[in-house]
Amino acid sequence: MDRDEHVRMYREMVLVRRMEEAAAVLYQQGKIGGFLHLYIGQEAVSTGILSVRQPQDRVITAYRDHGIAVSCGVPAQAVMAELLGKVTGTSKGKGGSMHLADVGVNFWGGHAIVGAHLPLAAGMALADKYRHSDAVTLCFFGDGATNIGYFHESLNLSKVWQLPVLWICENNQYGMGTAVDRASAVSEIRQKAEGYGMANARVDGMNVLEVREAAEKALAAVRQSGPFLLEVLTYRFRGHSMGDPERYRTSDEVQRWQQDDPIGVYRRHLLDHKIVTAKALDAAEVEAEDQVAAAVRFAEESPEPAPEALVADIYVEGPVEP
Amino acid sequence: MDRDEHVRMYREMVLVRRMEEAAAVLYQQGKIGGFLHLYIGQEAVSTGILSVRQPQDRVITAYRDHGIAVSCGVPAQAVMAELLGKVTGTSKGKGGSMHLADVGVNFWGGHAIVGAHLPLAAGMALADKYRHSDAVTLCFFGDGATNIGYFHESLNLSKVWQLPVLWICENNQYGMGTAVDRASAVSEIRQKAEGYGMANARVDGMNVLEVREAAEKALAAVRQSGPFLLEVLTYRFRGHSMGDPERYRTSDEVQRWQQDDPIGVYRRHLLDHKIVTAKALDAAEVEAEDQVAAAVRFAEESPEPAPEALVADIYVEGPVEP
Amino acid sequence: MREAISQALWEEMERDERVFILGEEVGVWGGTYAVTKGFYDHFGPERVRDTPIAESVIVGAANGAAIAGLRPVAELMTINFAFLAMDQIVNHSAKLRSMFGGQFTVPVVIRAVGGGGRQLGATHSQTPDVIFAHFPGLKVVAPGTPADAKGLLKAAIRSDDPVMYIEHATLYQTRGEVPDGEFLEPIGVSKVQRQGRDVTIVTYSKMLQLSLQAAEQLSKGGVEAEVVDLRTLRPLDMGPVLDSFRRTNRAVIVEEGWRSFGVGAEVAARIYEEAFDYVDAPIRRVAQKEVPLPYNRQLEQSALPQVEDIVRAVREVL
Amino acid sequence: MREAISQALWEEMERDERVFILGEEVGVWGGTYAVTKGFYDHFGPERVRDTPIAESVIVGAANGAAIAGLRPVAELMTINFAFLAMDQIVNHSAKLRSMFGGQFTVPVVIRAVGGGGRQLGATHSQTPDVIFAHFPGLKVVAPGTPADAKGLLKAAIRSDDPVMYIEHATLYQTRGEVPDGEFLEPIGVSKVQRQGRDVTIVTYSKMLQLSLQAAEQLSKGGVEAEVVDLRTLRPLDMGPVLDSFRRTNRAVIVEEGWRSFGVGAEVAARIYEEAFDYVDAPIRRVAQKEVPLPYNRQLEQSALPQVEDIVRAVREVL
Ligand SMILES: Cc1ncc(C[n+]2csc(CCOP(=O)(O)OP(=O)(O)O)c2C)c(N)n1
Ligand SMILES: Cc1ncc(C[n+]2csc(CCOP(=O)(O)OP(=O)(O)O)c2C)c(N)n1
Ligand SMILES: [Mg+2]
Ligand SMILES: [Mg+2]
Repeated sequence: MDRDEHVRMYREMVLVRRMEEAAAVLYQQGKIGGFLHLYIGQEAVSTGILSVRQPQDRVITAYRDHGIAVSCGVPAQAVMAELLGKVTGTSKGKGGSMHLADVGVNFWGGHAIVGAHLPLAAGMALADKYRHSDAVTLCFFGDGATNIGYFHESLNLSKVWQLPVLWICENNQYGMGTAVDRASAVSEIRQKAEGYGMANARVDGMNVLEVREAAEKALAAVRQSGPFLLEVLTYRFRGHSMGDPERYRTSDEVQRWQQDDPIGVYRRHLLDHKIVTAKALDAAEVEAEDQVAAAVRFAEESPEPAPEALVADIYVEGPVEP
Repeated sequence: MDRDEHVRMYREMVLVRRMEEAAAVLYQQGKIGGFLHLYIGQEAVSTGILSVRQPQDRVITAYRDHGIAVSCGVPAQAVMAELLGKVTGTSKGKGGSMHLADVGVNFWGGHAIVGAHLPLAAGMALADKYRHSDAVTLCFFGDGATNIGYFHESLNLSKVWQLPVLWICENNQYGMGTAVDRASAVSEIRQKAEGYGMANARVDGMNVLEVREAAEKALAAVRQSGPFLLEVLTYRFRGHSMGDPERYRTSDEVQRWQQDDPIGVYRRHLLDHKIVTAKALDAAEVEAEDQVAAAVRFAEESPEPAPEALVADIYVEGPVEP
Repeated sequence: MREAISQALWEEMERDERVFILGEEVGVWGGTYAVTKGFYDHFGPERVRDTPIAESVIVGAANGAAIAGLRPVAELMTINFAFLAMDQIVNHSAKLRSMFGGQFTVPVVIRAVGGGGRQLGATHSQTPDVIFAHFPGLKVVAPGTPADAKGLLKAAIRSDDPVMYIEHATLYQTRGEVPDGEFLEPIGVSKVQRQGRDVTIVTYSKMLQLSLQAAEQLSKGGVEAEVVDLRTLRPLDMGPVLDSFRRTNRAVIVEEGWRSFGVGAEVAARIYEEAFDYVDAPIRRVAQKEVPLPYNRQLEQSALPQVEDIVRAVREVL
Repeated sequence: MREAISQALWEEMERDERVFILGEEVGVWGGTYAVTKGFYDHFGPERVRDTPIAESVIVGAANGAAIAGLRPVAELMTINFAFLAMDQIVNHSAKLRSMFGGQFTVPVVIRAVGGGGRQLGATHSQTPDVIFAHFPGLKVVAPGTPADAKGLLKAAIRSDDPVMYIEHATLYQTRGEVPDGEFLEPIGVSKVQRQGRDVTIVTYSKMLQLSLQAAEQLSKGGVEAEVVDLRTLRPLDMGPVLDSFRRTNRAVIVEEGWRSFGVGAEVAARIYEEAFDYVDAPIRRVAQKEVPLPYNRQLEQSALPQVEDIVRAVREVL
């Protein structure tokens, strides 16, 4: 792995972090509405995993989708514009934070119903297999999502039909305010794979290089022999969404995890091993910050959707009003 | 286990067998409508397991419910009357074959939506635990039902909440025409329990004494330490329901299994070990046959529900038509 | 009608490699209602896929395959099981396209057979068509004749929009002319299935057959009923209904499902809204009694709309 | 209104040991909308149960506990997730009792909050109340004032029938007199919330508030609207609606959900059926545009019924 790739990954993680910090501010200012689920603390997961996916591989996730969108190659400005509900957003302002998508880079969203995108992932993988493509579908979901029926039906089907899906559980310890052990019969999510005789692994999600390595192995396994469940241990530093009272955890706990801030961990690693100079990393940070500033400007200056947009893109054929 | 209990169990299995043979005839005569799912071949499961349940233990199953109803103590005549849609039936003729129930003997049905009664079982067990009763809920379901979301959500919840449920999978090798391996990621259903860290076992369902012993252990385990998944290997000798073309299996396969007919196996065992005399067993068979004949007579002579029954028992309070 | 549906599926699979079928017992068994009999042997296990009993992943995987460019036909063994896939149908099939600003299409067909009258009990005898028609983003089709069954299914499979295609279990035996080969009927177009000057009967699916029988009976008494078949519930084509009503000034709406919040309510409301000055008598609705259907044959039949109920309702509006 | 609902739950749990709450985030978090804040500490984890994210077992376990003699209040975080529990709601809560010949009751309450207008996007902004009201066996309640919210919830919890209790997310802030302590409102009884002689506005839930505002505006112009609040969708009490209509001879029906196959259709059809001779003008419906709600604020608002839409509709029927 060469130096430039390290810098690129570091820049990407900082970009996601700064972009979401900016989003939080815009939310407080009332410029972003609805729900806003920040990825802050989990950046190593999307960056590490997506640094090794192939262009033909499809990606799909839940509503906590900003980081994954950016790691898929969605421009920060298109993300920011969507958050502001502008016509220049990834979904023309119709989807919002929870529904980013850009099929141009094979990012299929951004889905707000917990677990509902797992069957979609199975179906996309089925389509690729049907066409004898070697593409893999990477499906991200949370620990809380593993307790819903969709998880069971999708993992079982993917194994029975040998579908090329990499199931990725971002175990950030909580589903909203519910700790894993209060909602799941097993503490290790990867153990659920055993009920399907499915290959699986568990990795530290605060270390981007370990995540990357685990993803590389897992993707190879999927291309070779079918579905795989990868559990990534991570943590969200912010509330579940904006305005979370956070009664379910202590600030001590949060601070303990923040010592493993994936960006800090990575920076230390790159410096300690003299892989990249501090100067280069600082430059990357400045670049990222400029990108965010530009993205915010772009989003703010972009136009609102026209009133007619209300009835657009619903049906391909025929009227909207019956 | 004393001789009388052996005779009782043998009689019960023969009763279920003859009762369903009679039902098949009545179906051909058009006296029974809708679907009719016969239990023939699986009698050792209900008789073996329910021979060791306590009166306070609740029982619930799917639509293949005739044998389980009888083993719970529902009179054959009430079953037969329900099959004929008579007001003297377990459900006043409103439920039919798939919806037998008699809460008087703690038999809670008879449910036609695959998997949907598993959450009901979890809820009943929750109610018992809530009231500090030591009752266990015995929930029967098929192999096909283990692939639906309900199975996952219910087993997970039962483990997280330590609910007193004995989950019993009657693995009769097929869900309609779909062999276990064509629908389930694992061939051994009991393996699914590992995804929930749940105690489990697998037993030969053609041998009523082995089933009984396994059930005794499993029930003790539930009362002691929470939910348990018991897989019972069995086979249905008849089609899924009346009028099944049976394209999915060979008659050889069926015949091979019929050599292990649970009634034949039990009879040989009782005779070989001189536990019961042939005379006593024959007498039991005659008794069973008389009971079935009486049940059919009772059902045929029972009245149809009155027209007003249509709007009865829907709401406790208030009108039916809005 | 079974053959008509079967033919449409077969022809579309022959025509378009991207079309495939998934569902419970569609393959080896040949379809619980024998609609896909012979398909598994001819098209093979890749294109005729037996699934586990897991409705939400059946429809969900179909949605996923559809956005990825295939044209899945998902079969729900009965519409009663659609409730287990409800989230995929109304939150995903119906919304995926618009929610992402039209980046992709969702060309999925969800086949589901419904209807009462076979003593299957409360959970297995429903006709809940109306609740699916309530959701914008979906198209809901429910043919009442073999020809329409074929033409509409072919159109549904070729449509780039998600289509819920509702069959009726007691119509499979219905006979009727079916043009073979290339024959399509447009989705969203109602059709006059019988002409008459005295009263307009608006109906669809199984109730079309009963309505036609009622019309024949009435005709003996000199009353000529015009029977308009909606065929599609969403988008709802009121044109032919209103044209007919403006001539007859009287209407009876017939559906198999429950009356309250049913199809008839919408159709009646629309007639009053759009042809108020032509109304000579209160519009009547014939529908199912407001009860979960019981198993007992007499009780079940007493809850379902019968030909006599239609005849009586027509007499009331005359 | 939040306090009213909270109070009702609290009082009923104090009154009856068998009443308990289960749902996502009802405990430690205190309820996503803070309705059960403080309950976990006071009643403890046995009676205020945080569940996994698994709607179908939440409602299913509630059904099971109900037939076994408890009185569960299952909370669905939003009504949009009720689609994942659809089978338990319409096939089990609604049918278990009659299907088994009345051997047991199903005293379950399913609380679900719905409504649009908060920029939550297509899947999280729905008002699908009507589809639940379509199913016999269920009772469906949707209060529009704090007092009714309390009285109806207490009645729902004490009812031996399954009740779907629908709240509106943007009503929680609504203030209003709430009798404390023992105060019940009957399920299945509509109520005149404002008297007027010129036109009848029929509505419920959030739209009651907008309708009352519209009535105030109209009153300035000398038009006195009577506002009838359905409060319960099943069983639907048309009495007060018809009494009012027979005096005003004009009606506008206002609902937040989509127009097609909505609540307004049924109410309009019933008025025409039962008060045909009193109709002076076509009844108008005000409802949501037929689109999945978009995230963008202006677009979303343009799809939702506004006070001006109600005022305009009233002017049209006068
Ligand atoms: C079916 C469904 N139920 C409930 C919700 C509300 N909800 C949104 S996010 C969430 C928690 C999900 O937790 P997890 O899967 O761990 O993902 P995380 O938020 O931790 O990334 C819940 C309950 C929903 N969106 N969909
Ligand atoms: C949710 C649902 N999907 C489909 C069906 C149709 N169906 C009835 S029984 C059955 C097979 C069930 O197989 P299994 O669980 O193994 O039970 P068995 O019939 O073998 O006893 C199917 C698919 C149903 N009743 N409910
Ligand atoms: Mg989580
Ligand atoms: Mg089976």
